[in-house]
Order: sequence, then C-alpha cells, then structure tokens
Amino acid sequence: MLDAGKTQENLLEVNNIEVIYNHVILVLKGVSLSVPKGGITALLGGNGAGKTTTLKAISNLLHSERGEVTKGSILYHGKTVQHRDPASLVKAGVIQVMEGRHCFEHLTVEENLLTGSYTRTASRAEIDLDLELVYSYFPRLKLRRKSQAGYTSGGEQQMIAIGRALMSKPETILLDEPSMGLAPQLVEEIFTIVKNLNEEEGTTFLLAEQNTNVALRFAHYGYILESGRIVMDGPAAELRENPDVKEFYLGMSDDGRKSFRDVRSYRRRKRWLS
Amino acid sequence: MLYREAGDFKTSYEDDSQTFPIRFDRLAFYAALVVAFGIVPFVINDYWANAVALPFLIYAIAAIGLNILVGFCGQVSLGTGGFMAVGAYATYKLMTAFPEVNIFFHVLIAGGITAFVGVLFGLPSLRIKGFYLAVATLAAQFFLVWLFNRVPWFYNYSASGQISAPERTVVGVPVTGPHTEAWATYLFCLVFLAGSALIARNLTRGATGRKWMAIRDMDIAAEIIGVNPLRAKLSAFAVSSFFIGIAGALFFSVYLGAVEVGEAFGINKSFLVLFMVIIGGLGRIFGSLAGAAFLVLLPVLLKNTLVGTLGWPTDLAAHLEIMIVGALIIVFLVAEPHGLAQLWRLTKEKLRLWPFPH
Amino acid sequence: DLVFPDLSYRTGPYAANGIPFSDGYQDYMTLLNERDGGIGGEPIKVIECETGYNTEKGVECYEATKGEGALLYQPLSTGITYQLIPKATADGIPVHSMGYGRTSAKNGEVFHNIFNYPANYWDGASHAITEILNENEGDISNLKIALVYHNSAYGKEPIRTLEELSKKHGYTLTLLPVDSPGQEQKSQWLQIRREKPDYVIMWGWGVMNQVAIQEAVNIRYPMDHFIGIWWSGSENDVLPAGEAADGYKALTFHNLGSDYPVYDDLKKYVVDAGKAAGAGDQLGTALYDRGMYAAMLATEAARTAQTMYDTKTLTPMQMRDGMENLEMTEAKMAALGLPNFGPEFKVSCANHGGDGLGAVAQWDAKAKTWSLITDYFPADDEVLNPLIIEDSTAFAQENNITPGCN
Amino acid sequence: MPDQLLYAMEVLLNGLMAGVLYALVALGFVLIYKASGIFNYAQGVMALFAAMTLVGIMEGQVPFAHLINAAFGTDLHVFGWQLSGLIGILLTAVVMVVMAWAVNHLIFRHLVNQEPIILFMATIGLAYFMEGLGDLMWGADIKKLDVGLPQGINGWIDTTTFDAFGYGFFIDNLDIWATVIAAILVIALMIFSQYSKQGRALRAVADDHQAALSVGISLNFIWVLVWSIAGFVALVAGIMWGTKSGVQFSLSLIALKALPVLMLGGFTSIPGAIVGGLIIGVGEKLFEFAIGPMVGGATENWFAYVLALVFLVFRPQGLFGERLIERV
Amino acid sequence: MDRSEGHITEDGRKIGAVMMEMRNITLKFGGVVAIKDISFDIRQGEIRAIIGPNGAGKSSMLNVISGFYHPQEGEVWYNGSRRAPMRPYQVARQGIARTFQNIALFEGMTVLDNVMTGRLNFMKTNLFQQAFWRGKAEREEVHNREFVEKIIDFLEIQAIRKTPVSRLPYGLKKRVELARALAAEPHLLLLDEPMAGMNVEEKEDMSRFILNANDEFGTTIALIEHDMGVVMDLSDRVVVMDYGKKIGDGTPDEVRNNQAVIDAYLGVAHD
Ligand SMILES: Nc1ncnc2c1ncn2[C@@H]1O[C@H](COP(=O)(O)OP(=O)(O)OP(=O)(O)O)[C@@H](O)[C@H]1O
Ligand SMILES: Nc1ncnc2c1ncn2[C@@H]1O[C@H](COP(=O)(O)OP(=O)(O)OP(=O)(O)O)[C@@H](O)[C@H]1O
Ligand SMILES: [Mg+2]
Ligand SMILES: [Mg+2]
Repeated sequence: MLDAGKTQENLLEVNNIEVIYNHVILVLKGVSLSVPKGGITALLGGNGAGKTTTLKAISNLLHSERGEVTKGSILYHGKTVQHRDPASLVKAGVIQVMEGRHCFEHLTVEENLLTGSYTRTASRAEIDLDLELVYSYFPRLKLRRKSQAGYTSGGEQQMIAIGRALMSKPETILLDEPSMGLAPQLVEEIFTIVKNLNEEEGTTFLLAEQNTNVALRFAHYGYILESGRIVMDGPAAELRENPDVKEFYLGMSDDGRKSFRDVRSYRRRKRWLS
Repeated sequence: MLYREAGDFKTSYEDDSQTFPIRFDRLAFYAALVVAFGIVPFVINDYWANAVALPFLIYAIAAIGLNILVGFCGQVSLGTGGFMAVGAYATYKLMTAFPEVNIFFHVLIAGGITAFVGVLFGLPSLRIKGFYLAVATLAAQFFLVWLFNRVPWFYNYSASGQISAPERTVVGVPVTGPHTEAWATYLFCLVFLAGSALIARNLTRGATGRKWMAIRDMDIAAEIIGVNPLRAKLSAFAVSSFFIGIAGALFFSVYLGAVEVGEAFGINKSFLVLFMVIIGGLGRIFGSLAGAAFLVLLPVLLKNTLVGTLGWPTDLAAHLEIMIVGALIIVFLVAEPHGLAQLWRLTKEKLRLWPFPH
Repeated sequence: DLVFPDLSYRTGPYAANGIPFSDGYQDYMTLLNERDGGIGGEPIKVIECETGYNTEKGVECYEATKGEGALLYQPLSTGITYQLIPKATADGIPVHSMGYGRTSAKNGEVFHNIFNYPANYWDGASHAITEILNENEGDISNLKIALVYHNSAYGKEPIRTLEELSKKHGYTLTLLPVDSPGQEQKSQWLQIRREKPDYVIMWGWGVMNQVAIQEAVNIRYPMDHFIGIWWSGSENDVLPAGEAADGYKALTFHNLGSDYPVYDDLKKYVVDAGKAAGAGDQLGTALYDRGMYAAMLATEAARTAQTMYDTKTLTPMQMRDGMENLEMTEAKMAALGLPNFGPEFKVSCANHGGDGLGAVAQWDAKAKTWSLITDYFPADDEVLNPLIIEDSTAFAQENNITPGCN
Repeated sequence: MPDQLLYAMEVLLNGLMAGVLYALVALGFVLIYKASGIFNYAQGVMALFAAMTLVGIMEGQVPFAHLINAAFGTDLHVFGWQLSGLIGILLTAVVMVVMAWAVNHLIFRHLVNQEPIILFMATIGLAYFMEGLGDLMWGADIKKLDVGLPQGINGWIDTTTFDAFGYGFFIDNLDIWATVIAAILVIALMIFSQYSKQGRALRAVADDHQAALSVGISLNFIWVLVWSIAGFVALVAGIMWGTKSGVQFSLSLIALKALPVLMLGGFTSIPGAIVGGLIIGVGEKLFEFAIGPMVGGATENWFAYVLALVFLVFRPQGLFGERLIERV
Repeated sequence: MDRSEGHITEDGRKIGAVMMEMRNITLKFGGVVAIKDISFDIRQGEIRAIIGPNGAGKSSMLNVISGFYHPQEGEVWYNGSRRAPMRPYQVARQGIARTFQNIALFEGMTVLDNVMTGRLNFMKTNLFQQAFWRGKAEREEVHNREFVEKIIDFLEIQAIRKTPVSRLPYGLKKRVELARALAAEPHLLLLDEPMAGMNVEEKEDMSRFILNANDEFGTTIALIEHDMGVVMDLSDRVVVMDYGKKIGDGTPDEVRNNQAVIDAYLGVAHD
C-alpha cells in the first residue's frame, strides 16, 4: 500500500515551475513534483511556503489572482494543462478544494453541494444518492441544508467545500488544508474519507496540509516545500522518521511532545533554506 | 538600477510616515511643484488654461474628493454632479450677496455648505450598501439638479435660469468674469488643488484615513474594532463633498463663468469624475491627479490628432474618440485594475529590480 | 482668409439636429468659395469644431479657434452662448446666437458683441400668441393655453413673456415641464387630455419633440392647435409620428424647403462636386435651411463690413461693425438666389435683434414638407421691450457696463 | 365616480404600463448582475445599439458607410433591400450574441475575481465604446423603427370606460403590447433561472468567481450565455422604446429609468424587476399627478429615486433582493 | 477549590475576580438555536478556552460578547455591572478586542496600517487637527506608532510592516490580526481559532505570543481552538459547548476526563 506511489504511473507531473504574482512577486522558484495515479500525495510546509500557489497553478486558478506560471510545465495524463481553463480541467477530472472555504454565500448548503455536480451528466437520482453520501459524511450539513451557506459556521463551511468537491466525482482532488478549523474528531473523519475514496474509488489526492501529523499518517508520499522550493521529499513513512521533520513539523523532540506552555522559554528556528 | 531606494534609511517615525519616503520621488515632487508654480504661469496661454489646465485642476480636486469617499471609504457615489452644483450655486449666491468678501472665502464656504449637504445625503449609507447605495446617491444627483432648476431664488430670479459669475478679484487681479488672465485663473485653481491634495493626504495618512479604509475593507470588522461607522462614513461624506463643492465652485466661477445646472452638472459629470478616480486608482491621491489628467488630456489629444493632424471629419473623429476613450478605459482596467497609480507603482518595482526580471 | 468657426454637434443627444444645421452652414460658405471665390474675392475658411452640445467642449472649441482669426461665432447652443458672452466680449469677437441664446442681448447698448437677429425666444412666444389671436378673431380671453417645455433654462425662456401676455389678453396659461431628455411624457399628455387646453405651445428640443408629437397624436390632440417653437419644427420631430402629424405648426424666422435658385448652385458646386460637409442628404430640411440662412447672414454682414472699411480681410471688430450695420432686403436675398427666404430687417446698435419678425409653418405629412402659412409678422414689442430693458440693465449693473452706443 | 378619482385611476393604469416599460430595461440589468455581480451600466446603450442595428438591417444600410466613404472616397449608403421586422429581429439577435461573445472574450474574461466597482467601470467603458460604435456603424440621425407594433389610444378601452364612467381611459396600444411581451419574458426567464442547472450556476458565479471556476463552472460559457440573453432583452426594450420615441441617442438614457426599479425590486430578482417597475411607474405618475403641480412639476426624474431610496432605508436589499450577508 | 476571590496559578500568574459573566444567554437565528441558555464567566487574568464541535455556537458566543449579536435572552455582566445592549464599537471602547475565525483584516491596507487601526480608540485629535497634521496630530501619530512598533517587534512581523496584507500567507495574516487586537491594549482579548491552518512550529510561536500577552500585559484571554494540545496546555479553564448547550466547564483536566465531552467532541480521550 505504502509503495503505491512508486509503482503506478504518474497522473500529474509538475516540472520545475516558477510562479509570479502581479508580474513582480516571485513565489515558486522551481517546484517539481509528481502525483502517482491512485496515490495520496502530501504537500507540506509552513505558512507562505507556496502550497496554495502550487495547487492553484495546477488547477489554473492562478489567472484569476493575477499570477502566472512563467517557467516549467504541468502535465496531466501526460498532456500539458497550462492553457486550459479551470472549468475544462474539472471536466477532465481535476478539482480543487480551495483554502479558506469559499462557499457560495447566497446559495443554500444543499445548492452549494449541488453546484459540485455541475459538470456531471448523471441523472438526478444518481446525484441525489451522492448527496445522501455527502450528508452521511457530514450529518451536520444535513441539519443545515436549507440555510444560506454564508450563515453557517466556519467548520460547516469547510465541510461544504469538501462535500462540494466530492459531488463532482473527480479523478483527482487537490485538497488545500482540509483540516483547517475542523474539530479534532472531524479531522480524523475527513482523512478517513480521503483514505476510503482513495482505496475504494481509486481517487488520487494531492493535499496541502499544515497538520503534518495527520497528513503523514494518511499520505503515501510527501513533499516539503519551503519558500517556494521543494526541500525534501520521500515516502510518508520515511519522512515521519526524519529527525528534522519530527522536530519542526511534528513538534516532537527526543523526550516526546513538549507542552505549548514551555515554548515561552525558548525559540527554535532552523530552516533548510531561509 | 534606474530607480533606487536603497540607502534611504529612516531614523524617526516622522520621516517614515512622510508622503514621499523615497528620495527620488521626493525630488520629482519638488520639481513638479517648481514647474507648476514657477514656470507654467509664465508660459500658459488662454487655450492651454481653458482647454486643459483649468479643467484638469478642477477635476483633480473633484476626483480627490470622490476618491476619499469611494477609494478610501468604499462608499460608491454617483451624486458628484449634484454636489458640484451645490458648490457652484453656493458660490454664486455668496458672490452676489456679499460682493465685498474675497472670492477665496466664498469658494471655501461653498465647500462647507456642500459638505453639509453631502452629510445629509450620506445618512442613508448607514443602511444601504454597495451598488444600492450608488444608485441611491443618484437621488441626490437628480433631486439637487431639479431643485436648482426649479427654485428661482438660487439663480437670483434671472430670466434664463442660468447663473453667470460676476468679476471678482484676488489682490486686485481678476480671477472670475470676462477680464481674467490665463495665469491668474490657473494659479487660483492650482492653489486650491495643492491645498486639497495636502489636506487629503494628511487626512488619509492618519487616524481618520485608517477609519475610512477600515470601513471600506470590512465594515463589520471595523465596527467591532471600535470604529463608529456613522461618524466614519459621514465624515467621509463631509470631507469628500467639501472638495467636490470647491471643485463645483471653481468650475462655475473660474472655468466656465456661466452654467446651467442640468447641462453642466448632470449625471455625466458624476460618471466622469468616478472614471477619473477609478482609472487613476482607488485610494490613491496621486491616482486622482493622474486620472484627471488622463481623462482631460486624452480627448483633447485625440481630437487634435484625428481632426487637426489627420484631417478627419469632426463627426467621425468624435465617434472614434469616444470609442477610443471607452476602449482605453477597458484596456487599462484589464492591464491593471487598480489604476494608473498602481501601474506606476509596479513600474517602479520593476525598475528597482531592473535589469533583472524579478 | 475670412475665418468662420463652426461649432457643430454631430454626436451626442442632439446630433440629429446638429448635423443638418452644420451642413447648411458649411455648404453655403463652400458655395461662396467655389462659385465666387469667397466674399468680395477673399476666400472663406470654415473651421469645424465638434462640441457635442457640451459646454465644456464648446469652451475648448472657442479657445482653440479664436487664435485662428475667428470672425464670428455661431455657438448653436444656449449654454455655450452664455459662456461666450463674457469671453467673446472681452476678446472683441462677435457672437451671433440666431433664434436662441440670451434674449436681452437684443439690447446692443449693453451687449456690444452679441447679436440675436432676426428673432429671439420672447419674440417667438409672442408670435405664438399672435397666431392664436389671429385664428380666434382677436379674442382669446377665455382660452386655455398649455406650454409644454423642456425643463431647462432654454425651455423656461417663454414663460415670463407668456405670463405678461396672458395679463394683456386674458387667457389662462398652464405650465407643463418635461424633464430632459423627455422620453416619458405620459403624465403631461394625460393632463392635456383631461384639461383639454385650446392650444398647446411647445418649447422642446431633441427627442422631447418627437415624443411630444407622438403623444399628441396618441391622445388625438388636434395637430393644428399645437404650435412649436422653431427648434421644435424640424423634419426629425414630425416624421416619426408619420401621417398623423399632419397639420402640426411650428414657428420660424426664415422660409423653408428647397425651392430656391441657390439650391441649384449648391447641388452643382458643392454636393455634386463632392464638397458637401455632410452626406449631402440634408438639403432642404428645415435645419439645413436654418444653417444656410445663418451662413448667409454671416457672409452678408462680412460683405457689409468689407464695404464699410473698404478692405477684403476683416478683423473681428470690423465684422462686428458689419453685423451692426447689416440690412437685409428682399433685393439682396433675391440676388443671392434666396428670394423671399427671410424677413427684411435692419440691425442697429440699439437693436441687435432685428425686428423680431416671424412666421408660422405647417407640416404637410403627405408631401413631407413644411410650408409657411402666414406672412412674417412682428412680435408684441410693447410687452417685450420693457422686459428686455429690465434684463439687460440688470446684466449691465452686475458687470459694470455703461450702456450706450459708441 | 368623481372626476378626480377617475383621473387618478387613469394615471394609475398608465403608471402601471410605464412601469412595465421600465421593467423591460431593468430585466437586462438583473440578469447580468445575477450571473456575475456585474452592474452593467451599458444595458441602456445595448438597447440603443440593438435598436439601431435592427433598423439598419431592416433598411439595408451599409454599416460603417460614413467611415468607409471618408476613408476610401466611395459613396456607399444602402444595400437596397428592405427586410421584414421578424427577419430583422432574428438577425439582430445574432448580432447581439456575437457582441456577447466579444464582450466576454475581450473584457470580462480578463477581469475575473475583481472588485465589483472595477467591473462596473468596465461596463461604463463598454457603454462609451458601443455608443461610438453604434453611431459609426449606423449614423447619428434619428431613425424611425416600425416592426408593426400598433401605437396610439386603444379605442375599445376608451369607449368601454366611457360608457361605464362617462370618462374614457387612455391606454396606449403599444403599452399593452409591452405588457404582454414583458410578461412572457419574465416568465421564461424565471423558469430558466429557477429550474435549470444554469440558473444555479449563475448565482454561484455571482457569489464567488473563483469558487465557481473551481467546481468547473465555465465563466466563459455562463457569461456569454447571460450577455446574449441580456442582449436580447435589450433588443426587446430597444424595440419598445424605439417605436415610442424613434431610435436615437437618448434611447440609451432609459437605463436611468431602470435603476430605481432595480433598487426597489432588488438587483438579483427577476420578479423584482417587474414589481419594482410597477411600483415606480405608479408611484412617479401618481406623485406627478397629485403633488407635481404644487412643486412645479417635472418631478419624475428624481421622485423615482427618492422613493426607492426611502424604501431601501427600511429594506436595504430591495423587495426581493438577496439579503446582504453580514458575518464575521 | 474556591476561586471566588481569585488565586495564583501554578506558574505564578495571578487570576483575579470575575471580569465578564454571561448569564443564561440564548441566541436564535430564525429556527436555529445557536446558543441555548448558557452561563459562564471569565476571570481577570485567566486564559479561558471555549471548545466544542463545529457549529456548536462558539463563534456566536464571541459575537455576543463583542456586541455583534444580540441575544434574545440573558444578560452580559462586565466588570461587575450589567451591560446594556450596545453597538460593537462601544464594546470595543470598553477594552474588548478580538480576532476573527475567517480573518477579518483590512485587505487594502499595509500591515502597519492594520495594526495602527487597533490604536484608533487612543487617537483623540479631531478632523481639523488631522487635516493640518503638523503639531498635535503628528505627535499623536508618532506616539501611537511607537507603541505599535513594540507590538510589531513582539510578534516578529517587522519585515512585513509595509506589505499590503492581501499578499500575506494565511498564517502571517493571523499574526497580524493578533497584533491589531493587542495594539488596542485590551482588558479582554477574544481569540477565535488563532492557530487554525498553522503547523506545529507556528502554533508554538502563537502560543508564546498569547502567553506573553497574558503575562506581560496582564490581558485576560478567551480562546476558541480546535487543537486540543494547545487548549489543554494554555488554558486555565475550559467551557465546552455542544450545539448550543454547555456540556462541561472546568480545568483542562476536569474537562478532558468528562465523559460527555469525550462523546461529543474529543472522540477519544486525549492525552
Ligand atoms: N495574490 C497574491 N498576490 C501576491 N502575492 C501572493 C498572492 N497570493 C500569495 N502570495 C504570496 O505567495 C507566497 C505563497 O503563498 P501561498 O498562499 O501559496 O502559501 P501557503 O503555503 O499556501 O501558505 P498557508 O499555509 O499560509 O496557506 C506568500 O508569500 C504570499 O505572500
Ligand atoms: N447570523 C447567523 N444566521 C443564521 N445562523 C447562524 C448565524 N450565525 C451562526 N449561525 C449558526 O449558528 C450555529 C453556530 O455557529 P458558530 O459560528 O457560532 O459555530 P462555531 O461553534 O464557531 O463553529 P466552528 O467551530 O465551525 O467555527 C451554526 O450552525 C451556524 O450555522
Ligand atoms: Mg495555503
Ligand atoms: Mg467558529
């Protein structure tokens, strides 16, 4: 299972891309990664490392933020995707769950979920079935199905965003910080859903996460991104054992987890790059 | 590197909050001031004054005013024409009622009166937001124009309903009426523009400006942080209308000399000034100047090229002219939605990196 | 060269009216150049400048052209005229606001440089009442008259006169303002339908005219009791209403149609020679005629000035004097190929407005022509003169002008 | 019945009819706003442009004749055909679709995810451009538009009411037609936006361009679609108003009549456009009838706005508009 | 342990008397009952956590405290007296500052300006003085700027002072928001998920800032957080909400072992 990333063909390949915002702000400085078909690949890194930017570069949402890929190439199924519009990518099976919720405020929860099925040609009954499935993942949403999404709580919006992506039955999901703002037991649940989808439906995942701990538990392969560069990559299990990763990303030191109360007294700062 | 800011360290917070923190900019600014006050008055002629300089100066004042409301406080207003009319009619009434008072004060007081009217029409902004507010301000536009047209007291019961500015002088030099000299009207308006820009700059770099911008960016959060939305919005309406009133006053008394309200202060005026603000850059004082310059100069330039140089029929030229203006507005927005000021800023950022691409 | 700027508007809300006027103005001047080599041998140079009926652009045009030796301005917009009155006076360039502009400019003792012959708005108001008087054997004391007017300075011009005249003749006057642009006039016309005024006078411009005539048709208001000012009397205004507009009346201060010798020359020297200012399709329309008439008055004044000063080239001041001494006679007009085209009148220092003569034209929808149904008749100067004196003295006082002829 | 009451009723009826005409213009605004959050100031100019194109096509005018003649010294004017109204309308609709495509590809595609005011500004630029383009293509003269709609007093209503009340009501045939057409349009558009998948997508796009892209809604498709429909609505409005007052520049100003309607009905509501139109129409006509004479008349231009403004103070999102979501 | 008069914590911080007390708060939105008859208090100087599943009503509770939501029932007591219903900006002036779950920074402004907005309630010059600038307004500006610079140093965001916040990555935005709240020198600081979307290291940084603020400025803190490690380590007392109801209240240890809390929220007993 863990070596799934190695044996399968690469579904998505990012080759040495550079991204510039507003024509001046260079954010990604040559990022390469490959996502194997049917794998869960994690993209880790601190704030501002460029995870979101990488995902947006893949899903082509960068244009709407006045960013552009100036170098390198992105291949999906071996074909370049740089000049396709995001909608056609979704049709091709790549969907991104955006960071920071991004619900359709004025639509109800249910309508939000239904927009996820926009590109599908499935029958109404099929879609209703999927809707029920999403509701079974997130019973809270069922309770609030008729409320406007703009009035739901932060976590509920996060569930909507994820549920909406699931509704499109994609081949590949780019998940940006799915755990953000979710209650602990839900975080587990979400990752379990990811795992199940991956195993049962063969859905491929590229997920950007801050919660390194969970991410590395569920992913097959991980990349660590810092200041726009990949600084380390490897199978998740290996990464978890790497002492640096342990210290900086998992918050473990030799003598187990430290209390957050103790951080007052010391500061650590070590980076592979700076 | 063409454009540098390295080696420019600030040693105090006063220095740090100054208007042009970069030396190069500061020098350019002083140079512009010297040219505007010291050189232009000596070379300007009637054509340049009346066709270019005066409209530019006056629209720039109006644009600064509107920018405060739209760009800084985020309240879109389409009532600019109406508020300019208030300024114009206020000066007219003042000029004719108190001929002994200096026109300078008339213009200022007219600004004050406009500020008051602006606050009145700003009251609904507490409830109404976004485009609803924009459309609601049209109520001010149409109502004010109707009022000035309808109540003869405003135009001193003149037979035609037009108002004409009598001659008034500043230190003996006429600035309104038929016998003005180009340099005098130019300088008179320039002083007001300089003053407006300075005041606007001071207000927007301090606490008031921050309140406005907070309301603009997220009014609810601003209120939770402690900004009284009523006072912030109304003060923006007041300050904005003050400048717009001054612009209206100058527009009537110095520039045109005679106006009819519906014609001079119609809804097109509102749109024109809003154009300037957006093309120039929302929330940038410099943007207002750039926007005003752009929209005053562009048509004149186009007309002179198309008709004067290329010898096209005037009507073709006029049709093409508005097409080009429209297209350029779109091109600019597409190239840089945040206006000329932002374009300028990005250019500088690039220059700073030059010759490296980033 | 004799420089005549033409502040035209071929764009904007009033383009449809501005185009024929400007065509007529320019074509006539072109004709003189082509046929006669100008005026008295001196070629004419027309500088066209597009104002879009916008005062600011008007100012720009004025400033741009005045340096070229402009002899005379015909602003063709009341707003621009008001702007130019002080400016042109200071610059010593005459302005001819023919049938528009500031009415009291008729008093040349105050407005040295401004001319508004042959007739002005107040004359027009008086003409309308006189016409109604004539149609009713001189007794209109129990008639109801409604004024439908453009709610602007322009539209308000006749009110004062009509009020004064109602004191004199005893009719009741109803005022019905229409806001610019005037696309919606249901309220006004429903009111007319209810109150059934005996006559409706209209002071409209642009789209307001067509809509008003259409609405009048809709409520079946008798068209021959509907009288428009000369700016409400072009083909543009009546054609959209089609047949039903037949019988609509409009005032005018010059003749209409294309049945004049000069038109043969226009065709020959200008249109067919490809020198027409516009598309050449406006010849003979009311506003083309008016533009041509304005050009004719301008060139005749220039001729007068040339004789007065015995020179070919003119200065604006000489042009002004030419205008002040202009005399239009039937003989002159006939010689120009425009027999019976306008009233005879004579300008003087005290009277920059001519004799205020006007006539009534009526629309024949079948033939699509306007034709005069009256002779030129004068305005009621007894009522108007005091008003003009009052207004012009007020202006003189405001601007420290000592009235007088020098 | 006392006369005053009869008059008031007549005014009221005419107000309703006028309201329908305003609503026709407002509908175009609503559609585009609903689908993109763009406040399309160019709607009025689109109506003018559509009407001009219709007349031009029907009368076989050569587009850009003036420009071509000036540039090449030719003497083109007309093709020499005369088309019927129906064919003209169909061809014009095609032109409006082309326009929709161009608008999207040249402008709004590049402005995805920008603030509403920027988009608004772009539509004003567009309005300028189309105004110039229309004049350049078809000339600035007044054109008579006749697609065969009847105009003038409806005799049947006149005589019937006269027999009943002793005062014949004036109702314009054109207004009756406008009402019928507007009703059909509104119902069709409501069905479209309520019951189609695209309808939901429209609202999603208006809420969040980026998120809509991320779930695979093609902004290009939605926008071309909506601008096409809005172009068609503009054509209908242009026909109605053009028949009434001739096709000329001022036609573009009817946009100003539609704005208070929008405010009152709510920017996002199709039925709101109709209801708002009726309220504004009746309100301004009755005000002009009852109060107008006391304050000197010509109140219609501002009264509609003031009415809408006062109304908004109590209901900031208009009658049927979507409530502003205010949360932190 | 009776704590009505305050006490000293193990690590030597002084917890004082009750500062803010919510009494029987009920908040409804149409049919949705977001908060059902909840009471709890916050003491001077303590760090009080509020936890609960998504949609439990935690953020709504903070909104009630900030005066943005007005509860249908219940009373808010602040500093010993009952608080009349008031507008949010009036609440802010009483010394209550906060951060938001969905970051509510002023996107069009620089970091510095954002933080300076926290000082607005200390800026007393009027419009005319500010228009004139030289003199009073400038002195006031500089004075407040000095304070803000201290906060900026404290939160280690010197380098991005002049950057427009819209360009910042999520985590830094959260920090700027904290800076803005701290700049107001609040008596009570409300933090809504300050550590969401951060990695461990950044959480540690954030914890340090929170603890230091609590320590150095003596700020009372109410904290919503989903990271149990952080909550358990930092807070003095924890309120647990579950779909509008309060299901637990007490020290971290008490809460951690409360079966109702485990069932509703934690899922598994947390270490
Ligand atoms: N629209 C934009 N304009 C300019 N700069 C941007 C923009 N969006 C992101 N950046 C910059 O790009 C860098 C990477 O940002 P990105 O959002 O990709 O980081 P991230 O790894 O997703 O961080 P986080 O974990 O906080 O979400 C940051 O430094 C940010 O300032
Ligand atoms: N203004 C509102 N209108 C309608 N419902 C609301 C409103 N505000 C909150 N709610 C509802 O109240 C409930 C509580 O919301 P709240 O935001 O307080 O949850 P929360 O505990 O902060 O959850 P999370 O951990 O996901 O942020 C939610 O179901 C939400 O949908
Ligand atoms: Mg991110
Ligand atoms: Mg919350």
